[in-house]
Amino acid sequence: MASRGVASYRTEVWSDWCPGCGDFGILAAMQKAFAELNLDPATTVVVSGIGCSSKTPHFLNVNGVHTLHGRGIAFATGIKLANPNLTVVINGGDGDLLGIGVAHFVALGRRNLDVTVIIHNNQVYGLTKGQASPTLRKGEQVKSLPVPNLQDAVNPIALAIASGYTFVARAYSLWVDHLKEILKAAISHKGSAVIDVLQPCITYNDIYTAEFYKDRLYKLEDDPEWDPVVRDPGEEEEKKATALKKAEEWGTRIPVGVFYVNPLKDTYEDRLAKRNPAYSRENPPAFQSIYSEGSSLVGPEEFRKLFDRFIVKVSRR
Amino acid sequence: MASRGVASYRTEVWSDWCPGCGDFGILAAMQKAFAELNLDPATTVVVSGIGCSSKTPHFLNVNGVHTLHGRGIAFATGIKLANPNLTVVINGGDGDLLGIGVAHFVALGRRNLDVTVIIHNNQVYGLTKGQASPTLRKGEQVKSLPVPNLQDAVNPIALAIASGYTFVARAYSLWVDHLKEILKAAISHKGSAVIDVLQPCITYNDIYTAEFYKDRLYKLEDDPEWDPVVRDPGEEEEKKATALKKAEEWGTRIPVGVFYVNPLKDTYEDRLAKRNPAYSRENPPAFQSIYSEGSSLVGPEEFRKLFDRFIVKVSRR
Amino acid sequence: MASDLHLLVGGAQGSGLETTMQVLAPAYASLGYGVMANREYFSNIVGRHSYIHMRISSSGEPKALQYPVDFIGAMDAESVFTHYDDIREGGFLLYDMGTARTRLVQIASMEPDLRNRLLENFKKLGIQPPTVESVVSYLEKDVGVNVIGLSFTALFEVLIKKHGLTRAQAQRFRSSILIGAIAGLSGLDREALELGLEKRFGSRPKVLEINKDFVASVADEIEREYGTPLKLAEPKAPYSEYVVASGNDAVAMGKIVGGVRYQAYYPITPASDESVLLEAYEGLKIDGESLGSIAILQTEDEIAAISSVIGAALTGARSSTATSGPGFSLMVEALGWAGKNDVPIVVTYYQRGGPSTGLPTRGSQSDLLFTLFASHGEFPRMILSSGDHLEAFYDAIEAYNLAEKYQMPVIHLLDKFLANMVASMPIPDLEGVRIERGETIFEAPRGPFKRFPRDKPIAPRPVLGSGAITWYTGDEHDEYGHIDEDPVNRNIMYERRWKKMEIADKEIPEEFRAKYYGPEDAKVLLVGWGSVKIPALEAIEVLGEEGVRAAYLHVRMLSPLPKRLISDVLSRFDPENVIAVEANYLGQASKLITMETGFLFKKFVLKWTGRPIYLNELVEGVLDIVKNGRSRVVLSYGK
Amino acid sequence: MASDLHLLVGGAQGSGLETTMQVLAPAYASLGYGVMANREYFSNIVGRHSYIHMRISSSGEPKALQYPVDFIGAMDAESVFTHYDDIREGGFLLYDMGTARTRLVQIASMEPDLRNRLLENFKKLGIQPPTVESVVSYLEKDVGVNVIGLSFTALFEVLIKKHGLTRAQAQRFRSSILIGAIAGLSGLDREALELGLEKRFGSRPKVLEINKDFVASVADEIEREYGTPLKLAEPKAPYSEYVVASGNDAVAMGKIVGGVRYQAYYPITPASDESVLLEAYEGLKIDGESLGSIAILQTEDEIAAISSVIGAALTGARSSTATSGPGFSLMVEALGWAGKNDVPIVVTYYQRGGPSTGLPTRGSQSDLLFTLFASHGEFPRMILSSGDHLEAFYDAIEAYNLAEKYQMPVIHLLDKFLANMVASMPIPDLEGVRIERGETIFEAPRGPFKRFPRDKPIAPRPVLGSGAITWYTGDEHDEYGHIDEDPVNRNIMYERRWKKMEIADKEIPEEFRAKYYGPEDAKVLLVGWGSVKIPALEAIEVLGEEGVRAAYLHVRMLSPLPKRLISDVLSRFDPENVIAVEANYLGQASKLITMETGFLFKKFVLKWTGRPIYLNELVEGVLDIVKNGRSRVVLSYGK
Ligand SMILES: Cc1ncc(C[n+]2csc(CCOP(=O)(O)OP(=O)(O)O)c2C)c(N)n1
Ligand SMILES: Cc1ncc(C[n+]2csc(CCOP(=O)(O)OP(=O)(O)O)c2C)c(N)n1
Ligand code: SF4
Ligand code: SF4
Ligand SMILES: [Mg+2]
Ligand SMILES: [Mg+2]
Repeated sequence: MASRGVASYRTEVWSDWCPGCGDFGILAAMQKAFAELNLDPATTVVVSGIGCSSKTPHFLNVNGVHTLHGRGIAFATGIKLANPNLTVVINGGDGDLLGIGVAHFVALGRRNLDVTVIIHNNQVYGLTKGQASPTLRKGEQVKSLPVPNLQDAVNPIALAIASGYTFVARAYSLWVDHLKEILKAAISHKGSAVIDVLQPCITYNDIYTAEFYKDRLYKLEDDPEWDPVVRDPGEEEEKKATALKKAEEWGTRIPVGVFYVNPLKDTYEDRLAKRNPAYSRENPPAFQSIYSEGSSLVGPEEFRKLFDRFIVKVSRR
Repeated sequence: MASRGVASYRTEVWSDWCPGCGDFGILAAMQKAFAELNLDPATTVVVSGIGCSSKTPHFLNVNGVHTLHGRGIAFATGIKLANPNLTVVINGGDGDLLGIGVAHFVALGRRNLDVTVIIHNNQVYGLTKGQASPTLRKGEQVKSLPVPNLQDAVNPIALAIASGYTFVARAYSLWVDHLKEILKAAISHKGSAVIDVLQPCITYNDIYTAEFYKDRLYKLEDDPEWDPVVRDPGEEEEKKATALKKAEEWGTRIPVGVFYVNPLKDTYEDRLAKRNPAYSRENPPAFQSIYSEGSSLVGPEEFRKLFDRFIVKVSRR
Repeated sequence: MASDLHLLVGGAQGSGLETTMQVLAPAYASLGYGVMANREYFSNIVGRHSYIHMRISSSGEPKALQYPVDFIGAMDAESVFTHYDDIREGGFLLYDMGTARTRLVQIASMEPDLRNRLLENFKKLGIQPPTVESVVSYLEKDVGVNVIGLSFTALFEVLIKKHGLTRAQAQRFRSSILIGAIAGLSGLDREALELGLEKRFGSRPKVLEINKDFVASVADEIEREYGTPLKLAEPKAPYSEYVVASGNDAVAMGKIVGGVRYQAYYPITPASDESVLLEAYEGLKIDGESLGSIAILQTEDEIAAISSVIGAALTGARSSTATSGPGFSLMVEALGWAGKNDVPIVVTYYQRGGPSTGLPTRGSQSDLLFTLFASHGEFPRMILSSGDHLEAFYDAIEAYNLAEKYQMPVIHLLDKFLANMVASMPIPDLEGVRIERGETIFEAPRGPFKRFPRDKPIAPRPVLGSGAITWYTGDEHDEYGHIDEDPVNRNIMYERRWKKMEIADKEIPEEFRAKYYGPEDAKVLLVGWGSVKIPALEAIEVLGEEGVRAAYLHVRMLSPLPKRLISDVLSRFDPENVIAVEANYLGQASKLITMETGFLFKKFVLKWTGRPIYLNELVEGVLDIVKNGRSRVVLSYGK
Repeated sequence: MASDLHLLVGGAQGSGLETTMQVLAPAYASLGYGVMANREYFSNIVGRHSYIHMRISSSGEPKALQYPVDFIGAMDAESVFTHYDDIREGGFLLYDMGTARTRLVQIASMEPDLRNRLLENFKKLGIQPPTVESVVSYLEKDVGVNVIGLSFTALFEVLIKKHGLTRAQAQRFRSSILIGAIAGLSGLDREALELGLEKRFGSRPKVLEINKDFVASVADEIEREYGTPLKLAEPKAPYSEYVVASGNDAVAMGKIVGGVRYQAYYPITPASDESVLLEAYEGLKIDGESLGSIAILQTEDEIAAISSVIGAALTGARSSTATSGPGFSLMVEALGWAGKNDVPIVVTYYQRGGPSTGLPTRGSQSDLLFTLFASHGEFPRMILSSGDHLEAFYDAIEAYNLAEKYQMPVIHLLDKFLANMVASMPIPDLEGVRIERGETIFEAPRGPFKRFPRDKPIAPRPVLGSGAITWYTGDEHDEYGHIDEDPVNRNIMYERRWKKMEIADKEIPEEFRAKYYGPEDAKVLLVGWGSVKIPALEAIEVLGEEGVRAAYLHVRMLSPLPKRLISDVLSRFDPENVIAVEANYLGQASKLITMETGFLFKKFVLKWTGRPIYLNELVEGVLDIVKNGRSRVVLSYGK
């Protein structure tokens, strides 16, 4: 198929984010990444939760499923399992994915389903007017909090690694091309990928501003020694430990880039296909025929065979 | 107050666990620990979720709140915050605390509220007849599964550390006295404590049996070098990393004991009291008087003062 | 010879009690008898009292359970104490003589309430001190029960010696003793008995062999000693085959026939057995060939279950979840999203005793109004409720059809009674089963697609991956599925959703949605839904025999409610003679009918102990109303 | 001079629109006028169209909003286009001349639906091409609107020069222009205006100072140019003080007066403003002294919020949460636990447009039946719904009282309309406020305690930490709160819970729960609940003037429903003249009344666009029914 331009991934829907919002950068990076990967819009599905960030699907000219607060991953799980041929990307806010939806976030890591999760990490609940999100640190008081935040921040990288994600990265929404590259790698990765995108909320977050990030961010890949990829099962723990340590760095210097990749672990789809060979990409559950001429594929004969254990023949004695 | 005997912490309710269930060991350890700490039954509250394990409160002669599946921590949070004078212990299954309830599990770590969580880790959903729980490993097929489990296990120790718990331990339900000691330390610890208790389910778990554990378990404290306690803020990351590494050990040798303790982090109650000095153990919200002689403490005068910003005096001009 | 045999077998949870049902049900069915069996158990894995209550009917149909029974088999002392008054005069009690000296007060597993009540009863009856022995002797002498004492230990010794078992192994054959005794007393054909044993133990030849031998020896022994006093009349067998299955099983089979391709669930009683059964069928294999594959996922919670089901439904897979009250309570937010987005999902909902955790292993019909209004905001949904096993099977299929045809969530409302009761039902009419997928489209023109055209309430539904590009959102949407807050569009889209309900109400025959059973000139009308059908159908017969001409109006579809038909039927009766029969407190279906028709119910027979409504108490309840003018009878039979 | 002034101020979300309301409301109130102001906005933070709709009434009472208005202040071009037909003949339009050339098709932030509709309208009206200029000129010439064009840029220049502001800073004074213009046209007393500005900017002296100067200069300028054509009649001021607050504020104040000691919440529109306000009051400080402390927790989700509230309530703290539909949908499981365990919790529920995410920043009354039946199983709960700000304040207190007296969850059902509308209300009667804690006990005898005695439906409730040892469980329980599955106990405990509802229904005066407004000999009856009260009370007056003698029955407590009073009132009217007025599709309260009384409603005035019911359309709707025989009128006024 001819390759598609970036423009073809845009819709006419007006992006109603605040001018200057970091979400624009994420959207742009997605469009670019989709174009460079030449994703078929018809077999690409962007799933989101609820929040400023979760409006993303409406601005992308691929299938969009804008779900419920915190439930993007859960919806996406059904989509991907029922039709593993679809390319599935999940967008959500930090509140969405790491607060109300954290149970699904952890569960996805345990499954290694082949989908990509993009966390719009702005440290606030944007769409509900700036309350503290789970990534805001203790003692911090962004603009609209009447009192300082008392809860410790969750570290998305650490949580992702503890949960079992096999591609874990951090990016910055204003570095669109860098994010785009990570996105491409994440989408191409076989397994659950997560990208923690630092995303300035210019309306409510007066702490983690573009100004704040400007001099602090650096790229992991600038260190030629940095190798986040597990190339041998024996390396797994070591690589995880290194990534976790890096993830703690949050001060004058903040790393972005790929923290951890494990291409060796089987995806959930693979596990399922191994257990049940009838499950396959060639004949995904969603597209299987279940009837012919109005009748079920399970007719009288099939019924008797399938449910033999329940059937009792009556014989008068 | 005179010290209370173990027997005084027992109720007459029949424990209807399967004979030989590991839960009996946990119950016994709790009774012993409560006795040795001489806890006042009237100010002690045991909160639980739903599951075999969550029946525990009925067998303990202290206040018992047997809540909903996965919600023990959430109920306990309100209890403790409204009356910080209460000693609060939470019992739940691995499904309860790490599956359906994992959002609360993570949130508690972020708060470091001064409560103790006991995970009855039997790798199955006992009370619903033996399905895989989040701690069952991939590929394993315990008794009542028709097909092998495809999801990776969550590591309670790693998740607890990633979430911010300040006391993290593992114990074995059949080593009652060892568990009791850990329990005492956990309850005495100021902050969120979690104990991952390996608990054989003799009815449904034919993999992780007492037989299985017998030759594998060893105590961390048997290594004289082992020191899980953070004694200086600078040590925190180091101690966490060591604990995480230990937590991965699950093969011919499985460690039990205290993995990580950080007594330096302030509890949620402390944080709250610091922000709002009117919040205190001396005058906990639950016991504050809110009225006198049927009238609110906020009378006409107090109303005018409190809500001054909303009040407008009418003056004809 | 009796036309029906009523049995009760009691013992400790985890002691193999279910085996009796699993062996006897197919055994009797293979002879053409109708079988119905219920299992009552605590929310407990091992140790609490449990029992199987069974009826074997020469009518050839599975019929309603009732008390007192003809035979009680007590595996332990607790069963004797618990059920001492459930047995009819002239009935049989089998017990283990090894328990004879056991005293009531020693039974730790018995709940204090029952123990205290029994202590009082036994005191009144002069049974002092209450031991198995004293109770048994009272039953024998004062009630006229035939008591059969066996030494279970002695029987186990035989097993140990003859088959080289350990004592622990031998103990597992406890239920075999009862099966043997029942087979003996009822003169059960030995081949049929072997068939029953094969159904149960076919995969374990060694156990099967021992059982065949052991059960037959007990049966022969008993028959020799007592004859066959419980022999049944020849069955009038209308069927040449039966499906012997629980409601959970029947629904799972229906789902498979209906083409389920995705099911997600979180374990919960009494729903998860259905999903676990589906798991075993994930490969849909017949003779090594696969008909397809069902993707089944055990999720982290019920929110994830329903959310993933919606996702799967968007891809075109027939998708469902199965749950019970607490699980459904967590699903209501997502239910609204499905309703808002015209997504065809099926929620199989097995009601248990509420509120909250309630009586988690007991039944109820207390969630109707909840399911009808669950989730914030207003959107249409369908509610189907099955009256018996066969209806449950068909409804499981129909639920998918309706969901896809009318593009809305369908709740298939069952209860623990049906879920766990095992019945013999005829092989369903599979030729008659239709699969209707409405406007579901698997190949669509490429590009953005108007999924929600203003002028088509039921519109083409290209699935994800079909070629079309579609958008979905929980916000109010425009025709493409994008967010739209415009008030004019809002009115159109809101009405568009409800229009589907109007269409459904016109198209789905009212005769399918409600059915009148009984004589046209009946004077008394019972109105019920769900598994009330089972005792109600027989109750109107019994009432007829008692001189009360009664009919039963069975409501199978609660939404859209067939209100014209219902109003018609109701208008033919004196309101004083219209009785709502429900397993709940509020009379929920009656309230719904009032809401829709204005007809105010005045008479109620209700039950909420978590035990099924038994034929005997239902008849008595109705008579109490009709003869004594009572307006509200609360039933409470059953341990 | 008019008795009422109707204003509308439009602009982009995030451009300081709220300031107009926050300044003008107290300003007018300080002169004795009644004020009511609504804010409409998209689910958006910056950029979408938003507006304040306000009424200032010389009656001294906050009165219903209506269209068309006397004055529109357009901060931007979009406001001109959007509201061009909301202004009365002879009314005033103020706009920014800088936008004159802006064309309709350039407004990216406008939803396509509206844009297309406007394009069509303007075409019909011959306004081609539609620009601000052409629309304004049409209004001036064809409608008779007085147009005031100002150059905002020029005004900003003044600010920049005079006060040394940057351009960006100057832009933030956009709303001040509108305030000034309104003050000018209505001849608002300048001291009152300053008071308004002080209320809003008191904490930022510099901004206050500039504003005082700038607003006054605009006001003077306008007054000089146009006089005071919108001058209001002298207020008949019955009050010497007002509380000027939103519904969210009123409820928060009520909670504080009511003694809230624990509130947990998860952010959600339109509920979280209440909790955020409470957070600011956590220290309850007066003159440096603290009255106590409120523990407020922002939780990880709504499940945790309500769960922790139940936990806190068990300790004796008055505990509540505040949420909206999606949040409540997640709370229903825990609600059942509270119901099962006699726990006094309060859920403040602000209804917004559903289903699902729906119209998250708009209002509705579509969750009544959901709240009534939410959660599996059956248990009693109370539902209070407030009709206006003052009721909301009192009900917030009463909710705690009822919860503790009757030991059950109380749902305080409000809506976004009330939540966000700002009104001037009198200082509540605090002497009249009673705190009643029922059987709550803080010091109890030590040891195990029978929390649920069979014979006392409302029993002593020793809190955790009181000395007593108590147990709670979601399972059916015995008197001590331990699990109990016994059928006899089950019946007793189930009835015991419902008995509380019977007692409540006897004790709580029906006159509190529903109120009849209007002439005794009315011919037409409107029946409504919640914020319908505001337009309905005035509508019956207007209808009276139109020759239709109408009355309004306001239902304040939906559970227990005061059915005797309601039936009484209904029986006095011809059913053809009884009209349900509700902001939903189903007529939910009317359905509830049918369910409880059998009275079938035939006439409806309904609205579900998410915008409030306006006085004018309500009156028209009723007339359409009464005069034209329509049975169902669907309202849709408002942008
Ligand atoms: C169940 C539920 N609770 C609350 C809300 C209200 N809500 C809407 S957006 C949002 C938070 C958004 O924060 P985040 O996920 O961080 O996304 P952001 O807006 O910052 O991109 C909340 C709480 C909701 N829609 N549903
Ligand atoms: C919302 C909800 N979903 C499901 C259930 C059913 N349920 C009861 S116990 C249980 C699992 C128990 O497993 P676990 O938490 O590991 O405890 P265990 O029984 O193993 O001690 C489940 C799923 C429930 N009670 N509530
Ligand atoms: S509120 Fe923050 S996150 Fe939301 S659109 Fe505005 S800048 Fe972006
Ligand atoms: S099922 Fe397992 S966990 Fe539950 S009581 Fe029995 S042995 Fe214990
Ligand atoms: Mg955010
Ligand atoms: Mg478990």
